[in-house]
Amino acid sequence: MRNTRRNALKFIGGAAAGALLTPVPWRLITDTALWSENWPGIPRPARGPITARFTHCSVCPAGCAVRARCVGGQPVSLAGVVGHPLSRGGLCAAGVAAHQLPYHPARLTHGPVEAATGAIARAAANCNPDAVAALAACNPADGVAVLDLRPGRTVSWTYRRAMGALKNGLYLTAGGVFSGAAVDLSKARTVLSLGAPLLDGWGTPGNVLAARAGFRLIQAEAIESRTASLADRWLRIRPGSASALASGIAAALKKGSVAKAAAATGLTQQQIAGLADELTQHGPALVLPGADCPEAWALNELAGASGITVVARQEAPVPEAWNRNCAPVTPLASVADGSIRTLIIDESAPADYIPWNAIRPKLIADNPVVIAFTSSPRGYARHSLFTLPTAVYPETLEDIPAAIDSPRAAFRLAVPLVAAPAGVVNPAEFVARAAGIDATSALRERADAIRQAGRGVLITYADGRTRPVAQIAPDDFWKALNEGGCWLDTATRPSAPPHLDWAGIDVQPAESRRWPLVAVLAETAIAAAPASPLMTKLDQESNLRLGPGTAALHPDAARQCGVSDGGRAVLETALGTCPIRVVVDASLPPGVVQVAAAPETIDICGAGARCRVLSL
Amino acid sequence: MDRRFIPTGVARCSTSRFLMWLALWAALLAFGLYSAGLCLVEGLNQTHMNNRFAFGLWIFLDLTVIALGAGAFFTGFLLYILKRKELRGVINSAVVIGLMCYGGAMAVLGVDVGQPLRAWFTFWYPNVHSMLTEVTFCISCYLTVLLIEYLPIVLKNRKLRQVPHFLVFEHELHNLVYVFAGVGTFLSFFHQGSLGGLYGVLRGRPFAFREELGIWPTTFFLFILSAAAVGPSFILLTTWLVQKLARKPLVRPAVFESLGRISGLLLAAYVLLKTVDTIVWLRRTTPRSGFLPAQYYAWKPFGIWLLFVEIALFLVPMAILLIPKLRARTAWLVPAAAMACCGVALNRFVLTIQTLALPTLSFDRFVYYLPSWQETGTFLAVVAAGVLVYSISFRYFVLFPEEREL
Amino acid sequence: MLPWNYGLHWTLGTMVFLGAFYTVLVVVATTLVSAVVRSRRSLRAGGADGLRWRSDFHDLAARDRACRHQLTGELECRECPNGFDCRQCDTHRAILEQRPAPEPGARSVEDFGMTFPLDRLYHRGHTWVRRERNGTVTVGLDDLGRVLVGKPDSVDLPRKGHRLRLHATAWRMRKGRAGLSVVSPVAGIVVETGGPDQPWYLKVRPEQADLRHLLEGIEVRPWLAREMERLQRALMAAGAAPQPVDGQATLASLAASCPEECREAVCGAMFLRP
Amino acid sequence: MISEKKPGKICRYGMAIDLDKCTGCGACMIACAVENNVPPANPAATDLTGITWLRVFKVDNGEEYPRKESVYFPMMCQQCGVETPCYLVCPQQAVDVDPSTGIVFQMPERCLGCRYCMAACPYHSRYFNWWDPKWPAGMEKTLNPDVAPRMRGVVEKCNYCHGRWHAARERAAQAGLKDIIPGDYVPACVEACPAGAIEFGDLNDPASAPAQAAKDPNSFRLLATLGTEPKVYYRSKRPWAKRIGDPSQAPGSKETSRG
Repeated sequence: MRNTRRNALKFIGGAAAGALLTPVPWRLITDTALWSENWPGIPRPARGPITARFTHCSVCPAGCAVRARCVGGQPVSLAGVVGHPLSRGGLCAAGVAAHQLPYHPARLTHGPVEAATGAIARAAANCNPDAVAALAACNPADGVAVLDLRPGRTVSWTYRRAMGALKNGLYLTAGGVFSGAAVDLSKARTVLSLGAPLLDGWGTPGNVLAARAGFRLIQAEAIESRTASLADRWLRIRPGSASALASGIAAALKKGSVAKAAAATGLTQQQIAGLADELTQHGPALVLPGADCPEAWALNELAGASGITVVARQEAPVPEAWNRNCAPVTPLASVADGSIRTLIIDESAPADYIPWNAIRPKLIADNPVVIAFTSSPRGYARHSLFTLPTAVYPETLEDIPAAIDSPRAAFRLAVPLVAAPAGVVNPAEFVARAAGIDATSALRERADAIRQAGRGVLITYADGRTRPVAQIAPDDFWKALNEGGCWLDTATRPSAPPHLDWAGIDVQPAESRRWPLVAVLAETAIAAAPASPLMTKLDQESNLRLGPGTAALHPDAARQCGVSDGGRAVLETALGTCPIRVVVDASLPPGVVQVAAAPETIDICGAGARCRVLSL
Repeated sequence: MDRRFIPTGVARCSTSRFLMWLALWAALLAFGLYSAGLCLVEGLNQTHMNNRFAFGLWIFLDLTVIALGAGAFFTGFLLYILKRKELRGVINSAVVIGLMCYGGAMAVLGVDVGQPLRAWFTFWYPNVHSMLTEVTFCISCYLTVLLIEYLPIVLKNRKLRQVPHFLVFEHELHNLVYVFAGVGTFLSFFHQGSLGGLYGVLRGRPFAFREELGIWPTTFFLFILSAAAVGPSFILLTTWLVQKLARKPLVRPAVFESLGRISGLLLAAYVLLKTVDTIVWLRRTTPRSGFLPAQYYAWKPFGIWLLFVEIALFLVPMAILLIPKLRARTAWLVPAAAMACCGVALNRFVLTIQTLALPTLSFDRFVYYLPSWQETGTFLAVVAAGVLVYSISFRYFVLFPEEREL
Repeated sequence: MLPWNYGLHWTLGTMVFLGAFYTVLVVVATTLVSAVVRSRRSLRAGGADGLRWRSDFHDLAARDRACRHQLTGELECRECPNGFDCRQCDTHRAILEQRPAPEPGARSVEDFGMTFPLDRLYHRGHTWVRRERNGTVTVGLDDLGRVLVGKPDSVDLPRKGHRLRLHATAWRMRKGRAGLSVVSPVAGIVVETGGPDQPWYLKVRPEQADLRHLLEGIEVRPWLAREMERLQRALMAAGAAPQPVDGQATLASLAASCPEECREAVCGAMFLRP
Repeated sequence: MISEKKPGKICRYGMAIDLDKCTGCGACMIACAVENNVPPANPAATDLTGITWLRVFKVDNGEEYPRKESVYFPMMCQQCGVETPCYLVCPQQAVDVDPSTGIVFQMPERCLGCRYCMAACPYHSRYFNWWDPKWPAGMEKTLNPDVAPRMRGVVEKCNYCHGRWHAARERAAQAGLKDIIPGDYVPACVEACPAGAIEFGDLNDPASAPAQAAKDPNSFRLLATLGTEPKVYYRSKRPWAKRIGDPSQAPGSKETSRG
């Protein structure tokens, strides 16, 4: 057969037709599906041996026990440790996704950063702590201070020792009127919360929920917060009138007049008197003040809760040596204004954010040196001269003291599950070296001290056993703590906390034409902690929470301010302004703007601050 | 200069005017293609659709143009199967319109799906329970048939037919057009029906859910009927429009007359059945699913008025088209046809958009939806493409065989 | 729907559905294929010419399709239903029987400056046919055609022995940019070819002696008158200067007024070959 | 894809959710996203274009203070057992119901993205990938290897953590068992809920929490009147909350607040 073009075409045609009768083309077609499955840019999850590791969540002071599911050593999901005596297997939303914190796009990772210029600081170039130490120790005439946001840690002791070693070094804490004490929810029958987010991240969430069935919850709050909506009774008071209510109740307990409080809170005198009666009659009672009325802790004493639901708690044992020559714990408030030249703020372990306007006056007026240890640019990094990036959970190795709702002292470690990136600074080491003391093995020393004291029990998570510490060898104790264990102090007979004398001052929310609205902070529980990017599920992709930088308004208020749902606006208070995105929420009272708590917002609106919303 | 391509014995506007007209629509088409391209490259985030409004302007467009395009299959059915010879005057035009509508719908569907490259999966893993499978199969087949039916019209062009192969092929194809008309009717019937079924089967959306007759919900049959009723009206409307634009008669008045009458009769049948269906739906189907009819119209702007407007948009044209005196007068006939078309459009709108807007859960909220400019652009692209195809066909092919005699 | 794809549930529904779908596909495909096959066959059988003539004839304006007997006034008004092929036309036969025998005398028709000898038959595509003794026929271009075209630049004549079909293209000519083709008035075998230099173009051995479909005798003059009108319309449609239609206009003047660029259109119209 | 070899027992997995326990903390939503490799929201995403297989709503009784009451309402795919709407409408069998577990699940790699299933779902519990999935640099290291991330333009939804089901089956197989070890298979949300408000189990097992809930007069199902037999039971002692599942409430004369 001659090979003409015609024949060639015939052959090709025949071949094509024949091929259709074989599986080949059909198989190929289905396989193109496989290609479209692996769309470009879609990451392939890494595989590897699956292991379970234990640690403690250090995203907030609760320090819940965590079981991490690791693939090839990399944690891919976190869960609570079932049956844990403190956290009861609970883990909050922020904690569940905390293993993603190291990859937060906003995280600070490299080099000490000079906020002023954004350039690498001359003095602190390539993380040389000695250099910054020299800077910190300069001119001993002026004060050097460490502000510790989460006191009671071993790191805190290092700071105290360092400040003790330094000439007029100060160890500062947020302090507040109520420290060195704990709350025993399990004993409470009636809980009066003055705006405290009791069911929204207060204390140890798992523990609170476990005790929830045992007490009647009365929530006195201006807005229907998550806690208010879940409380047995919600008292809607005027925004910012919590402390007025507190003093009203105090007056009622002392059989005084509650007229002023009634006027301030918008409740009837009977209601306030009724509250006082409930506290005394359906005891044991517990009064939980919100952020805006700390002095109300004193009500517990008046209500006879002291020593029952509010008890003194001694700290976990520390090495004898540490107590010698260590700086005393000084509440920030009690420091003289303009007395600190160099302030070191340890923000590496997130805790309640202290508004900058409470700190700034304590510093000397002209160019103070503020060094912030943090992983987030949102917090004090905005105010500091030097910002030193720190490791974040779960990269850090540190201990977490017992939370406020644990009457027993505890010692547990947040162990590193992943390696910290190069260039991060360990605050304790930094300060220690600055002060010329050695604190490299402080945690181990403390563990040994606890072991020597011989009190309490050790709970190991892998096998769920509980053993008296006395029976455990120091090395095993340390090992157990690192592999997922928790030391719990023995339950001592509850003793009364230090006496607080009642200094209830009625903060009358002054009506003002300039500031028509009252700012109420929301989502305070996870305010300071830089949350995982996945938290968008809660605030952006659903309306469960107020997202960062958002503020909710009643439709009428929004109309008056000339802003609309989803619109951009500016929140202005006497202290300053910050940009917000408006959410219109019919369930809010008209006079209130509910602001998502974040360093930026906390800085400008404190407790019940008057404010206004300006549309852009 | 393009005179030698224009059919003999008919006058067309000057080439320059024609090009200006084309340029106008080509510009619109270009814009539309850009929007569509954005949606394909960037993804459907370019639209204002969302998880609640999973379907939007595009699906509404599809259902509407396909209902209007039904004129193609139904005229073919009347002419070739039922031998209504007077319709020979519009059949070519009807085929082109059908082609435009179905082609446009197909193209928009291609943009509307999230993974167009997997469109063929439907042929590969067909789920015969799904109305959408039926839709996909029918629309793809019928589009092929329409292309085949369009072929003779093209080949009959004065220049093309000088190629003997074209000439002969056209002739042979035209001899077999009955087969295609038959197949097309079959396919299109099912396609219209399955489009109706598309929403009628949504048990989870009681506003759209309808009782089943056999294996199909009633909307299946109502859609066929309404499409068949409105198709002729749309042909009538377009023919009238083209006459106005061309400033000369293209078909004998008898054609209008006959199209109008057919439309009127079918509308009457449709109104009757639709009424029955609506009553059954409100009194039986809805209560069974635990909903209250009142809920459907509790949401502004979709008040009960929408229902009445829909009814009116079918009743009034029906009346006009059934009264010979009125039907005979263009001033009545054309508006009636237009109303019928609006009626079917509104009917499709209600079934697509209102269904999705209505909440089903007690804590749902009513969701608003306005198409983005990309969506609108894609929509306009279909319109522009349609006008272009039709204009070119009208200029160079014989869409109205009777034109020369008039 | 075929094997080799995983996860497909085969149900009765699937079979029925796909069955229907594939039946449709098969029907469509077979119809298409048969159309192709049939058109190839009819191409081979030269059906193209017939179709071409039919569509061209169909494209003629109604008045141009007028029956020859309408031209002579023997009929009130009649459109030719047979594409100018009167051989099967009963009306034609009937009228011819009544028609009086042509009185001798007039040898030719002279009008508009053209001469149409009556010893031959005329086709409406402006060719003439003359019966020869030897049974062949001679085919040529009539005066109107000649004047319109003038002297063609080139002529493409069929080969000797080529089989001409009635109403197919007999030969092609080029004049300037205009390509013209002439409709064959008869069917038969080409035995000899002439050209523009001779008075005739082709000698053909006709397939059948019956040439009744060609115009003759008394029909020529009225037809010619009609053709002049047609020519004027064609010229006007082609955008030539309008001519005074007072019968005084000579063909020459008309032809001269035909712009070069529209010669093809005009000649095409007159030769019934657009 | 349906698993090749079936376990012996035929299960009907379901959930029992106690609305009185739920505090709306959102841990379940986060755990769900972590478990199933759902990416963080695109900056332009809203609550209508986001992907939350499990979403907690805040529902109130429409009253004013002081009579106002609210509950938090976790919503996931209700796993319809009969006439499963999404399964019936999918044109290319990208939705499937596993007969051995009763779980309705999506095959994203086969999904065309026509969103017909979303129109069909009365619970709006199906989510479309409007954007390409994007994780911040490095975060892809935290992806769960048991679940394949989805691509843009496909629909996805809760499948009771099917990856965990597979893993549990593997473990059972390794232990030489035919059926999953009881309690070994629990969806992420159930595991994460600090209040223990969500319980999971096999409806065919009368002892399981959902089976109990099915008998509880205080429990209800969403839109049960549609006759699609959803397998998620909600429970509340509040009379008004029990009516949440009743569609005749749907006109929502009470406009719900955020959530």
